[in-house]
Amino acid sequence: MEEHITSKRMSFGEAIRMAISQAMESDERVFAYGQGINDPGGFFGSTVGLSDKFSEVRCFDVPLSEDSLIGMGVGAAIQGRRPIYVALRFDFLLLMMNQIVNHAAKWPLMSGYQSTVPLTIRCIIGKDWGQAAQHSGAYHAMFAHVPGLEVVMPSSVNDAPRLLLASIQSDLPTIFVESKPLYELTGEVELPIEPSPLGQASIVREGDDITFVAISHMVEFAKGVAQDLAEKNIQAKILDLRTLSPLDEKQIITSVNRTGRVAVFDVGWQKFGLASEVSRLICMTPACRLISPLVSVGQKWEHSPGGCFREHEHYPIQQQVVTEILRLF
Amino acid sequence: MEEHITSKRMSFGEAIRMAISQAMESDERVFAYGQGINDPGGFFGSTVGLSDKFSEVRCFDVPLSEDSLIGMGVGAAIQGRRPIYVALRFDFLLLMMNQIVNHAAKWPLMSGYQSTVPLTIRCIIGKDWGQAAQHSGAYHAMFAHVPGLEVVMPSSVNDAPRLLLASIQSDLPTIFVESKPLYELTGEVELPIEPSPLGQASIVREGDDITFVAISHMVEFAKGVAQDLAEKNIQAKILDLRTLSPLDEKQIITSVNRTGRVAVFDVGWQKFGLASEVSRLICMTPACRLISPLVSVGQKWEHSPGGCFREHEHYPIQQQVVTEILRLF
Amino acid sequence: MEIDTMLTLYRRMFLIRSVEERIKAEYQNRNIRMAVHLSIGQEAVAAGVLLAARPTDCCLSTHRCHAHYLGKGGNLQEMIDELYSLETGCSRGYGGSMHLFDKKVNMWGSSSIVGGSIPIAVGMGLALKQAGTDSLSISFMGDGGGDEGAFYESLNLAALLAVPVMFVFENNRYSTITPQAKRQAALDVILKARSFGVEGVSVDGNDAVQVYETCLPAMDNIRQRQRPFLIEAVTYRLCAHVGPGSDFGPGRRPETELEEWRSREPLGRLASRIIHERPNGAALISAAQAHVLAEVDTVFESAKRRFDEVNARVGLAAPKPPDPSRV
Amino acid sequence: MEIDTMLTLYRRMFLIRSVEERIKAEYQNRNIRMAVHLSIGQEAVAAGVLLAARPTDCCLSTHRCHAHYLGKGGNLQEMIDELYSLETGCSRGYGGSMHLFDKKVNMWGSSSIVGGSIPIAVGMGLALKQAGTDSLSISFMGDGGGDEGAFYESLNLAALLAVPVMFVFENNRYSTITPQAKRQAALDVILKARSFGVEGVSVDGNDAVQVYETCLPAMDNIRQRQRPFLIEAVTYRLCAHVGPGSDFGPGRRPETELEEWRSREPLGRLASRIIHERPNGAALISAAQAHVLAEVDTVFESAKRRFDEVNARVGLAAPKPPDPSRV
Ligand SMILES: Cc1ncc(C[n+]2csc(CCOP(=O)(O)OP(=O)(O)O)c2C)c(N)n1
Ligand SMILES: Cc1ncc(C[n+]2csc(CCOP(=O)(O)OP(=O)(O)O)c2C)c(N)n1
Ligand SMILES: [Mg+2]
Ligand SMILES: [Mg+2]
Repeated sequence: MEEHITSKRMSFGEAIRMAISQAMESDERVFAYGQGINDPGGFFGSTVGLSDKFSEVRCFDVPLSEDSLIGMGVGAAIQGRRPIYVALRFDFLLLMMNQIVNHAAKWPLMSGYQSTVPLTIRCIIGKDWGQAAQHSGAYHAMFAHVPGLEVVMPSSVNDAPRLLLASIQSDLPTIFVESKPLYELTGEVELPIEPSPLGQASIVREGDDITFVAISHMVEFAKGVAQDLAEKNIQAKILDLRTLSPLDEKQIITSVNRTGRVAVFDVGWQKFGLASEVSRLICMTPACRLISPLVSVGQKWEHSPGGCFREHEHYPIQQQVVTEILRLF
Repeated sequence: MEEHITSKRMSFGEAIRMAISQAMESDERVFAYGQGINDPGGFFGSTVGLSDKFSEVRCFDVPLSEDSLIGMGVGAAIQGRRPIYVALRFDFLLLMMNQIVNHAAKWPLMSGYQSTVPLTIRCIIGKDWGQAAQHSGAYHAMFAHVPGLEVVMPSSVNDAPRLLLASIQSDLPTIFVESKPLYELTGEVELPIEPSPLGQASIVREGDDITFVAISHMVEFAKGVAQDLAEKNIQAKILDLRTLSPLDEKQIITSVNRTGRVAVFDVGWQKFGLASEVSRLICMTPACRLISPLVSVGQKWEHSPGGCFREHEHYPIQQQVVTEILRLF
Repeated sequence: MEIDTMLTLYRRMFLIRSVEERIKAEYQNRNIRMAVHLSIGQEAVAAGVLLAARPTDCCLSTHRCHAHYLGKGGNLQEMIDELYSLETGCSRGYGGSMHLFDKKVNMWGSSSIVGGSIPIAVGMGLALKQAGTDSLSISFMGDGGGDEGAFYESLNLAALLAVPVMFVFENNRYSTITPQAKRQAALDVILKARSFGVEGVSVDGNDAVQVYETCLPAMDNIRQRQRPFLIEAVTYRLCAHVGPGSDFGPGRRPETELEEWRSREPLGRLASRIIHERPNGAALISAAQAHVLAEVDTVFESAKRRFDEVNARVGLAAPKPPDPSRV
Repeated sequence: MEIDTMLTLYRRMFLIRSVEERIKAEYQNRNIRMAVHLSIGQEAVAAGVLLAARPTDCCLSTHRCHAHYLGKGGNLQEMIDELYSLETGCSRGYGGSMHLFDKKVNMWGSSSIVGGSIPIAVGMGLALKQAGTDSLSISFMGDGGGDEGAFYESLNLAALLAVPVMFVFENNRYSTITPQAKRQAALDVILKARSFGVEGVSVDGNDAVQVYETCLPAMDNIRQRQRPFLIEAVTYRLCAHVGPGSDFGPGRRPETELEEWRSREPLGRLASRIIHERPNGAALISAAQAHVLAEVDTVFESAKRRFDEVNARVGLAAPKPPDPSRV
């Protein structure tokens, strides 16, 4: 069959579904499972129709047994299947930590690297209609701290399916972190979807005055800040990291070296987080000096509150960030 | 009854036991539980005799149900008890993440700060007779990333009981991380044990040329390195952080500001870890500049192997660290 | 059963129902800015269990906690304030609909992680026992909780450590739109509990009287013997899993179930019984209803007014409500 | 039972026993630098279950995995090399005693996290089924695994998804020094499994023939019906939980148990039976023993020599062995 590249406008959810569908078509070892995965709403559209197309053997609903569901995925992956678990909230991954960290991440090493664990876990973060402390957490930094895992955090409709395909094809267990606000977006997606290599940041905006290191939906936020700064003649370069582990250390350092200033736009907490890791790269690179202190944008040092007024104070506000950055100049 | 201060030489295990015993004596709400806690060996001596002294109601053996055992601790703590769970390996805390992070850490906020969770979880890390990847992990950075938790990591026989007492008395859930190598030590402990405030680093060695930021048994390692450097006329100041969360940011910054050079001695992995967090403090502090790149000492970016030859290559080696630091000068 | 008890049960159920119907009605104004999980159809469980409990007994719940909060006697104004994100809310505006907390009546909160509050309830019971009280701990869970290993660990812990805890397995037969039989290979939770050393009994969860009359001696027993017990209350959710809508239709719950369960809905059943057994039953019910409705009205109007006041200062735009089909 | 089958069972058990006795003997030289969990006394479980299995069936184990590795036919030299930390070890020197791996014989490793490998085994079974094979997955666990919620989640998943997995509940009645009854309020694991929809049977785990004869039809059944099954094998550990020592005495396991179980130890029992049933039984056994002992000797001498060679280069000091009383 002849394939020619076309492109199609679609929503974030459709793009994700397209990637899964393509992966399942081209590799019979791929299967997807998750609680309520075959709901007509289908995880914000991202799993709609998969069981009709590929049967309920390859896309099936499961009980609320998170720990064992991931263990099951590990076992299937060790035996050569390529499972995709759809977890909805990132907070639910805390129930799976034993299987993700003690097993999925360690099994290859424990077997003397004779075994692989091609398991992908999809989850969703982000402020979303008062979901409160247990349904809106962002724990990517905890997973990026662990060797043997990959952490992928797309920021756009075009990147997401490409990165998801790479995650599914990877022989390592991968945490694929989606974001609720991204599900509001639509974009042009090239078809068929080609996997995008993990560990490569992309330049979203060019600029010489300050480097913005951003992930997930904070890339959009960073764009807003950059636009405001441009009005004051400050040009920000925006790096969309796309993956946290592996991390594109080289692009970060190259850019910071050039701009001498840096702001980190994270979706999580700053302590022991992305701002810290970017700082380590800076501090460990000979002759990489900052002209002004690093700016760290993220969640307040607290769990996210349920009420909208408290929640409003919890997340960063564009105008405040702009003001803070302007002070550096 | 009149109390007068005396001091006594004891092992690390005895010091821990002494702190628990004193806490149980002075507060009937304190209880301890853990798998095999009443074994005559008593967790390297740290729980020996407690059930005899306080009855099996206050020091009891439990099933291998880690997740629920911590949930049980949370519930008892919410109701005003002060449970101490003894977990042995740090890796086992990965089974408890849902209760530690989603519940213990969040319950105070979710209740509008009307509820406290005075729960202490003791665990042990460290290279120890080929325990391999699932029994020697160090995950303190993952917990230090989470608001609402305290992470305490003593480095000495004298500090450990003091910090443990403070952890038990604290109204927040606390991860108290002991270390296997520390159990080889003995030291003088002042009695009765007074709680040592959390969040205060201690200066273990004075020096003007470089700041060593160290935790847990890496404080001993740092001392060895400092001694070697002293022979080359380089004087290292050693900060023993003692607690990772809260972190004594002020002392770190003050010292780095003065020495202009810094090495971090961690028991874990560097990415998104302590070296990263120390770097963030440096990068975010106006006019805090490093003369030479930060040195990061810790585990290789891999899980710890079971065989002794692989294990040997996994952990830092004093002479190599000395050489690396000498290159800065 | 005494008429007073029946009326109390009715009043509590009617309060729960009215509050939730009002939440449904107000939800479209987008000032209750959070996910709400309604218990409409399931009121008899909360009312029956908690009327049998003492005020000193301590309660924990799940994401679907409105009914339990109200059944336990939680402050209504503070609950509605919490739903309106106000600082005067029962969780000071930090918790929201899924984390209702009222220490004064020993409502100790809830977890929106399925199964999460079950072991915590065991710990509460342990604390009550250690403190020498004869209070018990009440753990509400859904049938989804029965999918989680933590539930079985908790049954074992409670039996092993002889903890006074009442497990309330509120079986509405679904986790979101997935029926119990698609998640559990074996459905008999009483058998499961027994195999872990916990006795239990299954009741019609839409019959408040039966729930109450089963709980009363069971709770006495827990207190006296310091042993856990499980009650399965079979019931049905008439609203959507989350939000004010409905989740019947192709690929979701079958419409036929709705019809069947609507006819067995608990308020109507108790009302019929009261009217049937008492000549002045209808009047008593009307009076109870009027009283409750007036209170609900006052409470909502107050919360809404204060929400507007606060938001006049803060100026948050009304966001789009979420996709009603998912949590 | 055929004499050949009995002899094969005996040979496998004797191999396991001899290897572990040799580990005990060599341990004091401190060149096996890792925690070892010996199965002395429990050999009949590994031998019986795995002789009934096919080479294509896939196996997972726990911290106590030597017997399962050998029972599955894992390479002996590579196992001992692994214990001596050599790169030629079955896990290339990364795994150690608790993580023995031999893909060639479908020994897929083990987890030293109690309960950790159970759901993984369900996943293996699912993969075998998805791939259209009629192989099954074999999950070894201790009675400690029965404390963990993950076990019950796994039972449910296996039953619900109709996964061909054989759960082997190797009940030596202790987790370290804590007896099962101090950890589990109810002890009947067959009842528990059944309440989750998994059939099972309990056997004398010190009788290799019984284990084998129970497994053979059970495994056929799993293959044909694509349904999980559980076998509880009641047995007893004669050595310490960890290391070469012993853990009997005050506060630990009672000495009387040791006496009782020593008399029921599986090798002697099978040997008596062979001798009793066959005139040349004694000679057959002697020959089998001699053969195994020679192999074990060769393998250890080779590993020890190569350990010394490597360490002559690396120069690691022999460390203090760990406190024998704890994991
Ligand atoms: C551990 C976990 N997994 C999944 C979810 C998502 N979720 C929220 S409520 C719910 C349904 C739970 O069903 P049940 O326990 O029966 O309670 P019900 O909604 O029927 O009252 C699910 C799956 C969750 N909150 N926590
Ligand atoms: C989750 C977990 N909790 C605790 C431990 C510590 N530990 C190691 S082996 C063991 C005993 C397990 O008993 P069992 O499962 O019956 O196996 P056995 O040792 O009897 O073969 C314990 C408690 C562990 N490894 N993992
Ligand atoms: Mg339900
Ligand atoms: Mg055992």
